[in-house]
Amino acid sequence: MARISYRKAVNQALDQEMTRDASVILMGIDVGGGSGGSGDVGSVGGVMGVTKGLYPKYGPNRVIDTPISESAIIGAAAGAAVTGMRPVAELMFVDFIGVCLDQIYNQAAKFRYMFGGKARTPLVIRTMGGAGMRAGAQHSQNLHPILTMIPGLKVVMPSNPYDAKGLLIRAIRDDDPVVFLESKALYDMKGEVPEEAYEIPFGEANFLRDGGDATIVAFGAMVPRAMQAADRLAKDGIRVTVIDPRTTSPLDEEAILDSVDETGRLVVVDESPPRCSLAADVAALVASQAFDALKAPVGMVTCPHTPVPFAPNLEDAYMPSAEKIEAAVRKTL
Amino acid sequence: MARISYRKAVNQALDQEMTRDASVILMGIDVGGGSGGSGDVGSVGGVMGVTKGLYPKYGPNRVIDTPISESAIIGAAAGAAVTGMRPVAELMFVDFIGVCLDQIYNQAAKFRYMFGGKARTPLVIRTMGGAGMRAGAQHSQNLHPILTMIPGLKVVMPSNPYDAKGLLIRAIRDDDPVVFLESKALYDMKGEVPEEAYEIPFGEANFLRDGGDATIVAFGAMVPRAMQAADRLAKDGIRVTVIDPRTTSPLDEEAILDSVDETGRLVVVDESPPRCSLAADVAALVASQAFDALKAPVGMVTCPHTPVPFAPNLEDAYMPSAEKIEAAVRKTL
Amino acid sequence: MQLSRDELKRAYTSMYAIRAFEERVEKEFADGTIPGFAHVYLGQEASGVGVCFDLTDEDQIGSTHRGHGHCIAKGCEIEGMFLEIMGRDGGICGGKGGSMHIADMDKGMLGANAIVGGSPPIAVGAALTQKLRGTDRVAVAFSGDGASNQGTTLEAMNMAVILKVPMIFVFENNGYGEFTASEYSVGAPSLSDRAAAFGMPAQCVDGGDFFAVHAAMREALAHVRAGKGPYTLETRCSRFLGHFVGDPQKYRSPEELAQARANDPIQRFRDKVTTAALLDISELDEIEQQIRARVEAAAAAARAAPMPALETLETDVYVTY
Amino acid sequence: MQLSRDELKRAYTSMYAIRAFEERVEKEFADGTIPGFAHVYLGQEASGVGVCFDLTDEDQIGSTHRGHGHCIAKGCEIEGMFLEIMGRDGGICGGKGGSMHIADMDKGMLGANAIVGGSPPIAVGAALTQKLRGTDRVAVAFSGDGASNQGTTLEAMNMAVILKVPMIFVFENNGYGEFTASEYSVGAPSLSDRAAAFGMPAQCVDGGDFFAVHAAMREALAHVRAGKGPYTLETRCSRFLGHFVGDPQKYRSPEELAQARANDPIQRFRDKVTTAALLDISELDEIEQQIRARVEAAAAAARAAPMPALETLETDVYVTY
Ligand SMILES: Cc1ncc(C[n+]2csc(CCOP(=O)(O)OP(=O)(O)O)c2C)c(N)n1
Ligand SMILES: Cc1ncc(C[n+]2csc(CCOP(=O)(O)OP(=O)(O)O)c2C)c(N)n1
Ligand SMILES: [Mg+2]
Ligand SMILES: [Mg+2]
Repeated sequence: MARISYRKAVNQALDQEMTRDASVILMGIDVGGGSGGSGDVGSVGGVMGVTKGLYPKYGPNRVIDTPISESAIIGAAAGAAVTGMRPVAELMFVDFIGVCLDQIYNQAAKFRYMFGGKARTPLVIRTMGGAGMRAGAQHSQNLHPILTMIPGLKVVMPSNPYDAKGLLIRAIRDDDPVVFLESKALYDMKGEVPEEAYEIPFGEANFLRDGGDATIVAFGAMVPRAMQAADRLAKDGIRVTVIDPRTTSPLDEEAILDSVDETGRLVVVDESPPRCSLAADVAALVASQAFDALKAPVGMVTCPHTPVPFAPNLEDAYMPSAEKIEAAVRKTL
Repeated sequence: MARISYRKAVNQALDQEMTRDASVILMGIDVGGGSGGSGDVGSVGGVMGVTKGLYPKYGPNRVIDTPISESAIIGAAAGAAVTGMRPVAELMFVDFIGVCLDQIYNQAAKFRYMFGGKARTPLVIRTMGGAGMRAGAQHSQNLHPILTMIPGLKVVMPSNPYDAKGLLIRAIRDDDPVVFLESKALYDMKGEVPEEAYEIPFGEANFLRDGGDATIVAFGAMVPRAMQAADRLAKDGIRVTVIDPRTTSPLDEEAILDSVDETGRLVVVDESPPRCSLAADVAALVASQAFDALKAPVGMVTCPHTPVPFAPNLEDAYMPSAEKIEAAVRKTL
Repeated sequence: MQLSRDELKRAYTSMYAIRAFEERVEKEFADGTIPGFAHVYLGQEASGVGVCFDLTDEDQIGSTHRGHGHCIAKGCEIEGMFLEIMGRDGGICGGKGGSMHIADMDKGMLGANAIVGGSPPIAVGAALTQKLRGTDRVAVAFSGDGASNQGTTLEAMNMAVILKVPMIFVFENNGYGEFTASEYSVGAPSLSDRAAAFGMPAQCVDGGDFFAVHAAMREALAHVRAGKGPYTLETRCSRFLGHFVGDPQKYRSPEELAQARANDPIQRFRDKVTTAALLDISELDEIEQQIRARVEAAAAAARAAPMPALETLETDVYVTY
Repeated sequence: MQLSRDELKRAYTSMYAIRAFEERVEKEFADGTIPGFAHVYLGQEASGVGVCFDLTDEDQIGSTHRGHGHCIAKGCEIEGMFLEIMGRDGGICGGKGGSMHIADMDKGMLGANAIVGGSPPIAVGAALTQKLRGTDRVAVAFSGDGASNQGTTLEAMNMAVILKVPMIFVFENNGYGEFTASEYSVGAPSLSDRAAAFGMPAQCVDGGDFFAVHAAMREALAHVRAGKGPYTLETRCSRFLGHFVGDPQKYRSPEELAQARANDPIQRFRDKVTTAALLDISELDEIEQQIRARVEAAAAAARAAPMPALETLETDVYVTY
C-alpha cells in the first residue's frame, strides 16, 4: 500500500469519484485556479494544492472557479445538488462560514425536512479548519460545534490520510449534505492508503488504542495529540482507550458510552473554545447516559474562551497539547 | 410599580437610554418603518412593534430604517460602535444570523482581542428567537449556542419583563458587543417593572425558587415552563431550585455549581436541538466541576435534532414542555 | 406573439386561481384556521403567471416568503397547498413546511423561502445543472424589491453572469419590503438598471399586465436558451394588502392603496381579452366559478383534515443517519 | 492641483516606505522570521498613498488582508508593524493580530481584515458616526477586485447610498483575486460602472499614478464632504508579486509579470517629479536612504524582541466579563 499525504488522499478521493460519477463536480475559489489569467489555467488546484491536477483532467465544467462569493458558491452547490448533481463545494477556510451560513443551515440542511422528505441534497462542503499555522484569528478556527448542532447536516473530521480518503468517498456518495472539515495542520501527514476506492461509514468511531484506565475521545487534529498523550501515559503503565469518532454528526455514542462503561473515566479533547463545544457535548452525553459508570469528574481539554492569537507562543499555548491531555487523564485517576 | 409587557419593557429601556445618551441609536429593518412610503413614516416600530414610538420621538437620524442587508446592518453598527456610537442594531429574527454572522463573530466580537485591547465596541444586537409561533423552520430557531460559543460576545436571554428592561439597559451601557436575544413567545408576558432606569448585571443568575431536591437550570422562554414544572412537583412535595442564569455568556457558573452541591441533581432545560447545546454546556460544567456532588445522571430537556416543524401539533411536541421537565426531574430522584 | 384561446384560458385560470386562493387564505387566516403568518400575492398575479407561463415542470423556480402565487403559476395543486398552509397531514410538505416553505420538486418548484435573498443562489445552482447537462431548461429566481438589497442576491447575479447559466432573475417590485418603500431602500434609480450593470440584459415591465410580462419573458427565455447567460426582468407590481394579512398599512396613503387596486391585473386581463374579443365574458366567468368551487372545496377539506402524525416529527431530517 | 515640494516629499516618503517595508517583509518571510502568510502591497503603493494623502487621523479607513500599505499610508509606525507581523511583544496589536489584523485606532486605521469583504460594512458605520456627529470627516473602505464580488461589499454600497454617509469605496483592481483574474470573476465590463449603478458617482483611475489617484480622491472628498453621499474610486493597479509571498504565479504569463513591473509607481513618480524639476534626484535618494535605514533598524529590533507574555493569551477578550 502506498504511503501518501492527507492532502493527496483527499485529492485521490475526489479524482476517483469524479471518474466514477459524471455528476460529481467541484466548485469554489481557485479550486482550479488561474481562470481568466494570462498563464496556466488550473495550475493551482486550491490554495493548499488539494485539488491540484483535477482541472487539467476534468476541465472547467467540472472544476469550476468561482468569484469570492461564498453564499453564491454554497447556494449554487445546494441548488445543483437538489436538482441532481453531486457538487463538492469548497469553502476555503471554515472561518468563512459567517458569510454563507444561511445557505448551509437554513437552506441545504433543512430542504429535506421542510419539504416533507421530498428533497435530496447530496452536497459536500469541503473546508479546512484548525489553529497552529500562525494564520491569525480569522483563519484558524475550527467551528465544528456550529456545524454539529445543525439538524440535517452531517459533519466529518478526518484525522489521518486513510480516513480522509474513505470518509470523503462516503461523503460524496451520501445523499445528505455533509461538511467535510479537513485539518490544515494534517495536510502533510502521511499514512498508508489503498489505491482503490473505499468507503468508511459515518457514525462509526475508530478505536485507535485499547486500555482500561481511562477513555480519551478526540477529534480531527487532536487525535495525534491524544495518541502522544497515550504514549506518555503508557510509560507509567497507564493504559487508555483512544477513540476517534471520525464524524461528529452522526456521533457514535455507543462507542463512547461502552468505553466509559469499562474505564469509568473520560477525557474529551476538542480544539475549540469551551462553551457549547463538542467537548461539552460528549461530556454531557456521558454525564446523562453513562453516569453510573463514571468514577471521576469528566475531563475536558479545550482552547480557552478567546479568539485564536497570532503570536506563535500564544497560539501554541492556546491549543490542547499532549501535555495538557496527559494531565487531564491523570487528574481523573 | 406598573405592570407592563415584556415588549413594553424593552421599548422603555430603549427610550430611556436614548434620552440619557445621544450616542445611542437604533438601526435595522423597519425599526421605524414606512421610510419612503406615502403614509405615516415611523408608524410601525419593528415587525413586532417593539420599537414603536421611538421614530416619532427621536427622528430618522437615531432610528434608522435600513435595507434588507443584514451584513451591512450589523457591520455598520459595529463600525459605528468602534468609532464612538452606541448602536442598538436589530436583527429581526435570530434565524437570519446566517447572512451576517461574519460581522458578528469575526468582526465585532474579535476587534478587541485582535487589536491588542485597543478597540472598544459597545454594540448591542437585539434579536428574537424561539418556537411556538407557527413560523416555520426559518423563523423559529433560538441559536443561542452559536452565539454563546463566540469569545468576545456576551449573550443575554431575558425571561420576564423586569429582567428584559434591566438587562437591556445594562447591555446598552456595556462596552462589549452584546447579543440581546428576546423571546417572541414572551412579548405579551406582563410583570412589574419600575418606571425608572435600572441595570441588572451580567453573569448573575436569578434564583426563582429554592428547593433541596433538585436543581433546574432554564433559559429564556423555558423559565416559565420550568416554574410550571416546579409547581407540579411541589404538589407531590418535591422541592426544586429553579435557576435562570439570565446571561449565557458570561454564565454564572458558581450559582449552578453551588446549587448542585446542595441538591445533587440537575436538569437543564434548553430550547434548542441537543447537540453542542447550552444544555450540554451546563451539563458538562457540572460533570466536570461538581461531579462529586452529583447523585444521579444529569437530565437534559431539549428539542430533538430536527428543524422546527410547522404543524402546530408537531411544533408543540418539538418544544420542551412542563411535562417533559417534570418527568426529567423525577427521573433524577 | 398572439396567444391561442386555450392559452388565454390557461393564463386566466392560473391568475384567477391565485386570486381566489389568496382571498381564501385571507379569510381563513382571519378565521384562525391558518397558523403563523400569511403573505399573500394579491395584486401580483400577472407577474407570476406571465413569468411561469412558458415554463415546463423541468424548468425550475426558486421563490420567496410570498410564494403561493408562484406555486400556483408553476402548477402546484391547491389542495395540497391548503393542507400545507394549515399544517395538515397530506400537505405538499407533509405539514412540516407551511406557507413559507412550500416546495414541489415534481413541478420544478424549488421552494418558497423565508429568508429574503435565499433563493437566488439556489437557482444559480439549478441553472448550472441544466447547463452542465446540456438541456434547454432554465431556472428562475423570484425576488422582491427588498430582496434586491440582500448580498446573497447580488452575489448570485454576478455568479450567474460569470458561469453563463440559463437563469432569469425576476424582481417583483411591489414598492415595498415589509413597511419600507423601495424608493428609500434601493439606492439606485432603477432595479433593472442596477441588475444590468452586473453584465446581463435587463428589462423593466408593467407587472400588472400579463401580456407585457409574458412578452418580456419570451425574450428572456430566448436569450438564456441560446446560451447567452442570465437575464433580469423587473416587474412593477401592486401589493393590494399589507406585508402580511392583518398589516394595517399606515405607511401607505389611502390614495396609494386605492391606486394599487385600480391597477388590478385580473380586471385588466378581462378588459383586454374581452375588448379584443379574444374570449367571452361568459368564458371568463365560467373559469372563475369553477375555480371558486375548487378553492372552497379544497379549503374545507383542509380544515377537516387531521394533523400530521406525531411520529413524523423526527422523520425526514436525513435520507440516512 | 499643484502639490508643494514638502507635499511631494511626504508622498514619496510614504510610497517608498511601503516599498522598502514590503521588500523587507518578503525577505524576512523567506528567512522564516515572519510566521503565517504575508500578502504584500508591492506595486500598489501609489493607490494607497494617493487615497490616504489628504486624510487625517480622524478620517477612518477599513483595509484588507493586503493591508501593510494602507497602514503606512495612514500613518502607522513601521516599528510597531514589524513587531506585530513577527508576533512580538510591543506590536501594534500586542502580537495578537498579525499581518492580517493590524489596526491603529489612533490613526483612524480600523483594521486590516482577513475576511474578504469584511471592511466595507464596518466603514459604512464609521462614516455614519461622522454623519451623525456632523463632522466633515470621512471613511474609506479599501477592497480588491475579488472583494467586489462579496455580498457584504455590495450591500455596503447600497446602504451607504441610502444612508448618504460620507464614505469612499476604493477598489484596488490589481487584476487578480488570489489566482483568479478579475476578467473572469467580475461579470460586469467595469467595476466602477457596476458601483455607479448603485447610485453614486464612480471613477476609474490609473492606480500606478500617484497624481491621478490623488486628484480623483480630491474630487471624491469634495463630493462626500459636501454631504452628497458616497463615492467609488477604482484604481487599476499592478501586483508585482503573487497573492502571497512565495506564490509561483504560473497563472500569469512571463510577459504579464514583466509588464507589471514596467508600470512601477515608484519609478513613475520619480520620473514625473524629476522631469518636471519639482524635486531633485538627490532629494529622492536621500528619502530612500533614510527609509531603508529605518526599515533595517525596525526589522532588526523586531527580530530581537521578545514574544508576548503568556499571560496575555486570555486578556483583552472583553472590556469586562
Ligand atoms: C434575511 C431576512 N431578513 C429579513 C427578513 C424579514 N422579511 C420577510 S419578508 C421581508 C420583506 C421582503 O420584501 P420584498 O423582497 O420586497 O418582498 P415582498 O414582501 O414585497 O414580496 C422582510 C424584511 C427575512 N425573512 N429574511
Ligand atoms: C470571505 C473570504 N473568502 C475567501 C478568502 C480567501 N482570500 C484571501 S485574499 C483573497 C483574494 C482577494 O482578492 P482581492 O480582493 O482582489 O484582493 P488582492 O489580494 O488582489 O489584494 C481570497 C480569495 C477570504 N480571506 N475571505
Ligand atoms: Mg416588495
Ligand atoms: Mg485583486
